[in-house]
Amino acid sequence: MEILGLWLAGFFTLSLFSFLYKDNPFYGLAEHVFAGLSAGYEVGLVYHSVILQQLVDPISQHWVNATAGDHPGFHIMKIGFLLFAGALGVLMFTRFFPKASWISRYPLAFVMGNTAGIYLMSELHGRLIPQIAGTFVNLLNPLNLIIFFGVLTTLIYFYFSKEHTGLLGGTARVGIWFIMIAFGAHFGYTVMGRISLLIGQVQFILIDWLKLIKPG
Amino acid sequence: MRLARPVGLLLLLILLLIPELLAANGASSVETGWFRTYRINAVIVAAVFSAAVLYYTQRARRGDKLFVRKIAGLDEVEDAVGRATEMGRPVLFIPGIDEIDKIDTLAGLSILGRVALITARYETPLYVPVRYPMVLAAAQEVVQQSYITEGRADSYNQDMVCYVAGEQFAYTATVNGYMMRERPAANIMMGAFYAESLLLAETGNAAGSIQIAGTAQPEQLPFFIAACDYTLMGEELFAASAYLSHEPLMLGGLKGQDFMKVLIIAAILVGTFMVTTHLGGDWMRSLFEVR
Amino acid sequence: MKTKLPIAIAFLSGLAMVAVFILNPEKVGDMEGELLQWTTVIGGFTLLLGVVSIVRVNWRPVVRRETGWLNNAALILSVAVMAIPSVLPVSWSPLFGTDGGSIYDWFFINLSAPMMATMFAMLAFYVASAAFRAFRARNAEATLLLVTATIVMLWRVPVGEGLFVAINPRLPNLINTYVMGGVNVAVQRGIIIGAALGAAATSLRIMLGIERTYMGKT
Amino acid sequence: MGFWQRVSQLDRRWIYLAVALAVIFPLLVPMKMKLGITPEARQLYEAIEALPDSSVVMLTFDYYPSTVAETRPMSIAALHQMFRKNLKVITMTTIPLGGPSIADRTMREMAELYHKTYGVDYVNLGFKANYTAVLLGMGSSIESIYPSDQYGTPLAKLPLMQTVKNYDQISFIFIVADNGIVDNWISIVNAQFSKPMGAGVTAVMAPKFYSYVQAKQMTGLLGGMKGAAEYEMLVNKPAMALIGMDSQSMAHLLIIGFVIAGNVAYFMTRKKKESNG
Repeated sequence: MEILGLWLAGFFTLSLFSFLYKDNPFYGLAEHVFAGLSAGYEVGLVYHSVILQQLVDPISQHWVNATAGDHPGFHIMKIGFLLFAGALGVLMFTRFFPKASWISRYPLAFVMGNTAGIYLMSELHGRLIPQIAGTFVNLLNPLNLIIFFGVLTTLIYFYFSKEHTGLLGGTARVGIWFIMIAFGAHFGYTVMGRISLLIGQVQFILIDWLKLIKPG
Repeated sequence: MRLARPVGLLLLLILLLIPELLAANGASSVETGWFRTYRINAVIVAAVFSAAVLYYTQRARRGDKLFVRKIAGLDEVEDAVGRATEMGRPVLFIPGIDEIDKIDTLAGLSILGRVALITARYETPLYVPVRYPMVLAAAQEVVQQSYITEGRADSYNQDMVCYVAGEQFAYTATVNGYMMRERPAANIMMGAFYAESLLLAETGNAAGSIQIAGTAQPEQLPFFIAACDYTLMGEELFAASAYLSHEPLMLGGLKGQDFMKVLIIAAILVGTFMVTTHLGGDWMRSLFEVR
Repeated sequence: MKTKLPIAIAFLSGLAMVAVFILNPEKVGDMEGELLQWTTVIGGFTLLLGVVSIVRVNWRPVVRRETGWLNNAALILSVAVMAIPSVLPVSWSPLFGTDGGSIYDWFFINLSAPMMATMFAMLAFYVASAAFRAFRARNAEATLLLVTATIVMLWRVPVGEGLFVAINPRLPNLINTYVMGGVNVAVQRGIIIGAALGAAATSLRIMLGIERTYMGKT
Repeated sequence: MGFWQRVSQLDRRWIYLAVALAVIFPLLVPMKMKLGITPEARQLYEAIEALPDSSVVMLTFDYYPSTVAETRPMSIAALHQMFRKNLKVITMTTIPLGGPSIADRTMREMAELYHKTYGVDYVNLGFKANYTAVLLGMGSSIESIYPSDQYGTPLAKLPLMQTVKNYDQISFIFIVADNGIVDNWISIVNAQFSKPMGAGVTAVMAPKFYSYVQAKQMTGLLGGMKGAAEYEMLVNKPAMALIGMDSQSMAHLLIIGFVIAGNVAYFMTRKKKESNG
């Protein structure tokens, strides 16, 4: 089984790499198998971590507690909530029937509204405010000076209400310079990790699979 | 007018909260009341921001002209779809690869709504591969509505939007295969992207497609900039839907953002001055403490 | 019913999250966790839509024997071998379920994992070709991009680091402090501040029903 | 078409081929380029060297199979040092899929090499969901979080676990991770239980964590394949990462070469266009 696994891994690795030359039947097969496995992977993951862990198990747990007479009202209420959530989930299945598919907008609207509500506060609270406070720096230090001007000019670059001309245009232009330096640095920095991963895959082919090189 | 009630309710709620919060502030370190008073700073920021957005939306409703500068890239969306029509090739739209509970995805979906209007008008084939089932449901709804709005309900086909694979790189492998086989004339990628950004963008470039990308993930922007024709950076992604809609009402949010930006710049100038001169810098920082 | 009610639901469920943010959990309980759990559960059910979508899209070519139908058949088969054993109870056989030693785990370790690693590794090639094509000194902006990228790439490998140390022993440290810790941090911060505002504005538009492409109004 | 124009429009597949060769060639013919050791790596090495004989250390496998190229060599090099120094090793993972298999395979291979006995010299706890609860809970009792080990054996039956009840009996925590879990190790375990710890992380993550070392919240740091190679040199067991470093240098130089060639071609062809037009 281990040998079979190794050869399958090797075969599919090469098939995916072959895409670099051009699209070909091997890549087509690998791509479809990969997508299928990953959809199946989601099924296992969601079944265990969502349907069982978040719905079935809590319901049965609350049921046990309720029948044991430990605050039955509370546990029955919890079961009610969970069943309601499950029912909202089931409403998504109306999408299978074109005539009734508009009903799925209810759970969808719930999720979207929820997301919007979370982000409205969490973006301002968790990201905006701390980042502003982080920019209150002592300017008598070259590093802080860079941060100060970098943040201000980047912000000005994103100002939409005025055409970028005159002083505003000049500052926005400095902003785009800052942005380009940062992006270049990030690009160059990421190259290392990407190459390492390629080295890892080549080592897998040459050392683990084909045993062409002995390590050490 | 339809907005007035929910908006009023929201404002009322926030306004009612403020005195309550102020009164309780500083009472003790352990919260015993109904509110997390230590979050007063976030509530105030949210209230000011909401008020600014509503003010500008109201002005737009009254018919005031709100100026918004050109956003490079967005003007190209229509041209790109037009080019696809001439070439008889499809348009590929990727609403990011994150779940629907990521705000970037919602921004991507609303841009999809505008793009689908254009493809419906020109009868250009549209293909939207998605990575999460919930995004699938929402994207199908969005595209279908756009086709109905343009009076082309019969050209809409449910499989224009399809679920591809749950795993990040399995998704990428499939979409890359599609790009090389079908050679879409335009790839529009709007939403949350991660390590796969460059895999998608380079393949699209090799396939000869016009590429317009937008993401708020700062780490992925350098790769989109290197491989795409136009890139929307950060905030521009969220501005895109409003900008593309040509609806003055939608611009209210954008103006509200700019209003906040002016306040933020002012706060940074004041805060930095106070820290540098040691005149109440710590106090200023404490105002922005979050828990 | 079809449009107004969803908008009301979106507004109320959004408002609930805003309220939870301000309310003291000691008093109201973990409402946040409760609502998030609902979202997770809805998402769990929705997976069936995804599976039906992927199977339907691939089923058609198989039935009609379109070119490449074998690939589509392989995809459907792959879904089945991974999904079916994973939902059967472990008590029937250790091959079921998702634990170590299961069929699910075997396919993940031997097929999915190496394929993920391969796709990830392909980035190395794409990084090279993107750098070659895009890093041309067309104007001031592009030049800054290409010069910093090159310097940082050199700094990250022993040869380049040695070169920098030969010029000035403090040079590698200066790059880390001022480029990575200075310019990079500043720009990320500027982008994050803007993006946070944009995200909050989008949230507001959705909650208020100004943005509702997804529920029947563009 | 002139030479420079041809260079300027080089088919991307030549670039791919060159990258592949730049990576493969040094693997076949090692060049053994010199490698400096960063103070952060040395600090980590020395912290573990300074532990008394038979101390208990924890080694985590917090990484997915897709980043093993950078992370697994770190685990192996660390195990060389730990087993050679006769330290007792407890391992665990916060990664549900792949994590347990990698931990199991790596531990078995290394234990065989140093003739170590399972349960006495090392224990593999495996994976438990909800990492915040896991990291916090092990502070009071490891057994409450992990009633049994990766293989289903109750902890009560493992000799090593008779002396180790919680973080108090663990001298050092060595985290190897490819994700943000390192933040939680620091904010929960270092901050609340003041355990000394060091980490090996991927290259992309590394710059963020330098600040933790400077703030003394972390004793030492390994960044990416280069960090792994440094550690292999420190424990004097050259292996995969060190072999890979030649390829790494070659690939970087190659990409830089392409960028330069691209720019020369760009200016040559532009000049030509200008003089023609």
